[in-house]
Amino acid sequence: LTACGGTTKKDVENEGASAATTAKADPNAATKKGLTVGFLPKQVNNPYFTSADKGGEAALKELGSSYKEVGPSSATDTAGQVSYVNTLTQQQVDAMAVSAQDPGALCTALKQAMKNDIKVVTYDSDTKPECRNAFVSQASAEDLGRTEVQLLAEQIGYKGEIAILSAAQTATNQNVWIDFMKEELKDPKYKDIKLVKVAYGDDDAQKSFQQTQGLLQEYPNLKGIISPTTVGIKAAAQYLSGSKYKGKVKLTGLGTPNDMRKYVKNGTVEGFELWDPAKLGDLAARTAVALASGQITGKEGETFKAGDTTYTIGKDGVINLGKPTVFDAKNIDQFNF
Amino acid sequence: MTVTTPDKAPVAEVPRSSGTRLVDRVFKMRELAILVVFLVMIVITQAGNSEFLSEQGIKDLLLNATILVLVATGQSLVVITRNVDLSVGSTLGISAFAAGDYLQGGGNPVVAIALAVLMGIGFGLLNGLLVSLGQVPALVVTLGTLYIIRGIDSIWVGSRQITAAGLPDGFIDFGSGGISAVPYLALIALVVLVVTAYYLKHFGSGRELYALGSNPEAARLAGIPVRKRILAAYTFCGALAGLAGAMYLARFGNVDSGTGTGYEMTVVSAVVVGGVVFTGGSGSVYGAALGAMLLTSINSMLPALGVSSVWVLAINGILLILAIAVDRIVALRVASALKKRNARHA
Amino acid sequence: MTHPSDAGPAPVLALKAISKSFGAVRALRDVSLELFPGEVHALAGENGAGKSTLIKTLAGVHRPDAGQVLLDGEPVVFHGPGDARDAGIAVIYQEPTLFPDLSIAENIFMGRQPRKALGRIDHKATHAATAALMRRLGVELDPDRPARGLSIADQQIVEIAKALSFEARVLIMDEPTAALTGSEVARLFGVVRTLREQGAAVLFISHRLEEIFQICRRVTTLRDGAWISSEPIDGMTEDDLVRRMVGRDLDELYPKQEVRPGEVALTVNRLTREGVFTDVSFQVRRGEIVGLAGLVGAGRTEVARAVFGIDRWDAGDVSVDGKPLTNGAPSTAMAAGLALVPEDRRAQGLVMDMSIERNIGLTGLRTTVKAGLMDRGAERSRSLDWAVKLQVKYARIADTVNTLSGGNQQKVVLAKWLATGPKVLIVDEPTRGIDVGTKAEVHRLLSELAADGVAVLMISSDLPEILGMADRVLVMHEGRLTAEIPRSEATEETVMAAATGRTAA
Amino acid sequence: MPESLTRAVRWDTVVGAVLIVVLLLSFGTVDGFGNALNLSFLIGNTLPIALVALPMTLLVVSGEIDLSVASTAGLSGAVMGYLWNQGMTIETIIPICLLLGVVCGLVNGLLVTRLGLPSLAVTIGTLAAYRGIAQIVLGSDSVTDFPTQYLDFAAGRIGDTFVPRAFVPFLVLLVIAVIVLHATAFGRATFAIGASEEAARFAGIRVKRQKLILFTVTGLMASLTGVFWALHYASARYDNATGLELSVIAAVLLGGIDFDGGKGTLGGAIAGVFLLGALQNVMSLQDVSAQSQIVVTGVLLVLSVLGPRVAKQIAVARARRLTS
Ligand SMILES: Nc1ncnc2c1ncn2[C@@H]1O[C@H](COP(=O)(O)OP(=O)(O)OP(=O)(O)O)[C@@H](O)[C@H]1O
Ligand SMILES: Nc1ncnc2c1ncn2[C@@H]1O[C@H](COP(=O)(O)OP(=O)(O)OP(=O)(O)O)[C@@H](O)[C@H]1O
Ligand SMILES: [Mg+2]
Ligand SMILES: [Mg+2]
Repeated sequence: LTACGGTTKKDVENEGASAATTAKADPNAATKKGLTVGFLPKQVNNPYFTSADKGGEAALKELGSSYKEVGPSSATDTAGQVSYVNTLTQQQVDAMAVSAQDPGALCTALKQAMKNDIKVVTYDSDTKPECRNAFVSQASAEDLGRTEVQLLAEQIGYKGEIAILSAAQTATNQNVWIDFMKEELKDPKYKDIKLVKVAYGDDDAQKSFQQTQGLLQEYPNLKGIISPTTVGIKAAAQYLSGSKYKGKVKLTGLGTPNDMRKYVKNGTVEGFELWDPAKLGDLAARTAVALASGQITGKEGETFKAGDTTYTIGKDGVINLGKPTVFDAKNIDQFNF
Repeated sequence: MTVTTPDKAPVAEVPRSSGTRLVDRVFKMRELAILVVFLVMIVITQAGNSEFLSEQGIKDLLLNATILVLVATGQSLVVITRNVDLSVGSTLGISAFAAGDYLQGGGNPVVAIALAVLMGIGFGLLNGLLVSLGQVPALVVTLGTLYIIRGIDSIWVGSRQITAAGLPDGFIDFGSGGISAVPYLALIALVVLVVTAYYLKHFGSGRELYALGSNPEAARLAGIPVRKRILAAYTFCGALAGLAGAMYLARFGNVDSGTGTGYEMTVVSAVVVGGVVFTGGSGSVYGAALGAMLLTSINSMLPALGVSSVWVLAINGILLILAIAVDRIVALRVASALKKRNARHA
Repeated sequence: MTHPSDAGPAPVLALKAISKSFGAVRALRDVSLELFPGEVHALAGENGAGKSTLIKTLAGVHRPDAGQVLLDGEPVVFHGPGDARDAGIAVIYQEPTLFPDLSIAENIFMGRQPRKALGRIDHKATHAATAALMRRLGVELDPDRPARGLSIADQQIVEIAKALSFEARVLIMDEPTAALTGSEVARLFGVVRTLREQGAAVLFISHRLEEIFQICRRVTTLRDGAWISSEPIDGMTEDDLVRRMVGRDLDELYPKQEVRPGEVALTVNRLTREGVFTDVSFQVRRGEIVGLAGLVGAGRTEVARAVFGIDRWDAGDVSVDGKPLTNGAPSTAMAAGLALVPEDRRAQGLVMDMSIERNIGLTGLRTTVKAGLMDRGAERSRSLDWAVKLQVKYARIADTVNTLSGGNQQKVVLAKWLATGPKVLIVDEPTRGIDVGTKAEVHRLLSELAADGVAVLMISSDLPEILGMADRVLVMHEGRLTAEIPRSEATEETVMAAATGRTAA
Repeated sequence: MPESLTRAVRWDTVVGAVLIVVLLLSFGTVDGFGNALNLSFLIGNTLPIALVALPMTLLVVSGEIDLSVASTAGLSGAVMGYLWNQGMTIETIIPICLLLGVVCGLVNGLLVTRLGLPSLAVTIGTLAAYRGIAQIVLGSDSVTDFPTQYLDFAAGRIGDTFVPRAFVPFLVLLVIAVIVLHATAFGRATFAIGASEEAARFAGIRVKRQKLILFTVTGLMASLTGVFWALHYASARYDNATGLELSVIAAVLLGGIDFDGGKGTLGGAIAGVFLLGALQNVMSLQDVSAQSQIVVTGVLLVLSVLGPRVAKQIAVARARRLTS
């Protein structure tokens, strides 16, 4: 069918992707000062990103470079995010740290930026690998997916129906995590656990709230919910704590200690996890500076020092922050973010 | 000054024609059609999932509808005057945050609610003044204030957020508690609804809202204080959006700078589905409230029936169109039947 | 200024040296007027003379640029229509001002419904009071019916009922009878006489001079916004009055030319629209003017609408020059050479926010096109031609039609349709609200058109007009054609008999 | 009031003038604004709004509105991604997507004209429905690997100039739209319908057919925008172009199009679109936060309706002084 002269997916695949890493890394190069690094989160005013970017700001200050933050006010305004990439390009920043709303949509603009000699680091949410120099991952997707299942399984005694409450259906990181959760569930020790449904609350408090209600009505025997999104887990917790299911249906996932403190204390939630977003921002900033200073180029195997830790760049330019922290009634009061 | 009716019954010699009764019925039917759709959907859902109408289920249904019912009630008043207030979502968001901020600082819940309502009144007044004094299209002005209020909200709130942890327990419990299956919030909404409906039907100024929506020029000639009434409608709408903000806070315990974004579409849908006509002059707040119930309930019914959330949006939209279309077809049928029976009033 | 000589009671309401301009248009120049209790005072003048403007000034709708309004001899300033109403002035405006979504009862009592305890509306009493008003006017309109869909005539009746319900000291009526037929007018006059006897002052506007002579005691004439005279009507003739209004002698009012009818142009065969009209058949020949008479609500307008394709018919057929028309398609009717000057000029005849030029141009969208684009030059000259031919009074052809006086608006509607060069012209109440001078003009025009071979179907509630102009009179009663009367036999009696269903025609 | 004065205070002229002033000022004073790359960004990112604004202006002039445009765009992008994944040729896919847009528009139009439903209500419904169908079609997929020559066309510019390649076809569409609205019988009839539907019908204008055409064309243009969007951002997702309708409406309103119908010019609408686009670009370059930009948009909208009123009042007052 492709013979009639049109272009199909196959033809494109045959073109082959060309990774462009031209320069060579010089691990001993001096850390440049006076650089400008622009942070472009998925959404400004989002508490999670604000903490992350604050971490980046502190790191840059320490390194003697300057920080700026721009970004759209809606987490689904991809076109807005693209135009902010353009803006940063126009402003000739030295590097930018981007949390991509969409793995593909930013590509043209980001490549344009890299062509203009701007280093691009993605953090929290990645783009396609060829559209950035490096990705700072909050924790390996595998770790996150698997540990959340482990957490919940323990809470429900390795038995019963569970569901997942995700954000938007298109959220890349969510989908990767969910895939790993399903992988983990294949382990025979979870044979009595059944994943009955993945629901989507679109990171909207009210929608997540109603999705939780729906889950509980549809599956009266539901024993636990995993919500790998800070908005979702909060809404689910608020619903559970005001309903008869409080304490009976377990809830875990990704949440911030400040959001969840109340629900941990009132017994709605036993434990949940998260990385420290400030550390994520910190590492993103340091990676950006290292790139701009020429210490790394983003190739697999390169190493660089950020603070006291030495990080090694993994496959496809991915840098892992480390394992997430699990919060529960015992330790939650030690955290404030 | 009260004009009393003479005691003798002077109406007697004008028998109400069958046509009139039919007209009456059509008007009642407008809401009836939605009510029937609503009940049918409830029954289907209950048949598919017996948990749906459990005590918790009913409570959830009512709670979900409460906030939308309040805002839709206010909105219908504005729509009846042939205007619209698109800024309700922004107003809801900012007043919810104001109330939350005050409560987090250790404030009194009653004062917090009052604060939210006052805030709503303020923005309602702003809209009302711009629309009525400037005599400019409400759609544009309130789209403008939608952005302005949202912007102010974002600048003021920044990345701060109110979480349940910072709020008094009593306030949060009030948000989810109730008398058996009937939540307190739903009771408040019900009272507001009934009082508003009674006012619209039985008070001169309420009827004048319909009059000026039906024909603004004629209203001016009839000596109706048009600007004052429009201002009042907007203020009331703002006040209810503010109240809804306080309730949102109590219900969800969670407010940030994005709260209420895009809410205007939901509210407008509810009002339209409820049969309040956008060109003003007709419709009732009960209809709008039913529309609100229908819309929020769909969002609970589909998950309860186990419909994948991938399908929810599409089904939602199609149901919305069906609801309006059925309403319209019924109205058309009856009108043509009426025309044939009632060729002329002779 | 001449003051009325009879030293009766003091005037309840007076205007002193009032001026009012709209932009460059000076609608009123130094006009004075006195209204005495117990008199019916006529206000006469051509279209655009400033009558409605004067009334709106009295009613507080417009603020005069100069001059004073005196109430019981005291100068007052009305800040809005509400103020005037509170002062006991009730007004029927030229164009009905109803709330379509509200019931007739609410329309009448809006803002002053009978109240119960706590200021609640007494719906029952409102209903009863409305029913009583309807009885007084002798019409059977259901008080609970919404005003939407009322015919113009019924709307006018509701307006009259509203004005009466005020029990006002001053009643101002701007062409209240324009849409009414004889019996309703008679009814209205009966009521007005009662009011007059009760001491109310009535200001009455009509372009039907016989009505002025029937009910008024004094008449004030305006011309081009200026006051011409105020004088008792006794001893005046219609010609005197016309001369004051127009400033010259009038052409013959019904300049009917004798024509030999030609081929059949319009054939309407057993046309039925369920519940509206039944089994209507007639023909109109080239060169013929056929009058369609009947009481208000007989269904004449509905027949015209169906023939032109605005409404669909349920049975029967219509053909022009032997070619059948498509059901419910005005565009094909137009293409076949049909034109309809509709009854309601504001809603149906004109796009009020568009210019005169564009309004007239609207019927020529198919013809004033060059290479797919609008030929603006052709459009303008076509519009100008007809505006001038019909003597529309306007400042610039690019002005929107809502700045025109009612009569001039009507002329624009006529112009718009005559510009299509129709074979069959249906005119529905063509001279409603048009002054005598123009009326004669319109009649002459219709006559000439007929002479040129146009088939004219004229619907009118003005019986003298029908009798004066028609070659043949068709009469409708309750949705059926009840009589066809040749010119020679058509008299008020024969037509009215058929119209009220008392006939065996 | 002299004619020149009336014309001068017409709002669309004012918006056009403001746009020119903003552009000139920005060239002089804003770093990074004037270079070709930035201008191409500006135009490229504004194009989707401008594309939809063309038919939307006509539709609004006729007294109707279509809120489902963004969803139609999203749907056609989603279908494009889906079919592409199925291995169809892009040359077949694009016409299919456009046809889909025609169907979407037709559905809106039929619901409005045949059933006599208010377009606001109908298109709020189809806004959800079309987006929902897009979600069913593409789910969580995100398709990015469209052929380079198409991506380049949608995102690239002509040589080193500031003109995006896709701008030229847009200009052609703009010219066509201007001619249709302002110089043809169809456009004249559109204004008449918007100002008074009944009077238009009595003048023999085929109101329903014309509205149906307008809705259909709007659907077509929306799907074209959806295809453009997916190629421009090299990403087909079901939630592409979410919220675009509000941007379009804000811009069109700013350009002086009256939502009661019957008034407005395409020039004004397009000036409104690019004024908002340019302001956003400039404000971003000047580090004005997204939040403050929202406020500016809001204030502009309010001014856009208050402005003409004030101007008119001044004109009337002046005329009064002249006559007296
Ligand atoms: N709102 C307005 N704006 C501009 N011009 C107006 C306005 N109202 C009336 N005019 C002009 O004022 C003049 C007087 O109009 P008016 O309506 O008072 O005439 P009229 O005597 O009532 O005529 P008719 O018998 O046709 O009703 C006309 O030239 C008219 O065009
Ligand atoms: N625009 C309209 N929309 C709906 N119903 C209408 C409309 N115009 C008239 N009617 C209804 O149609 C019926 C007859 O119409 P109408 O009174 O116009 O008849 P007519 O014989 O033409 O009277 P007229 O003497 O006023 O021309 C009435 O019941 C009226 O309410
Ligand atoms: Mg007049
Ligand atoms: Mg009639």
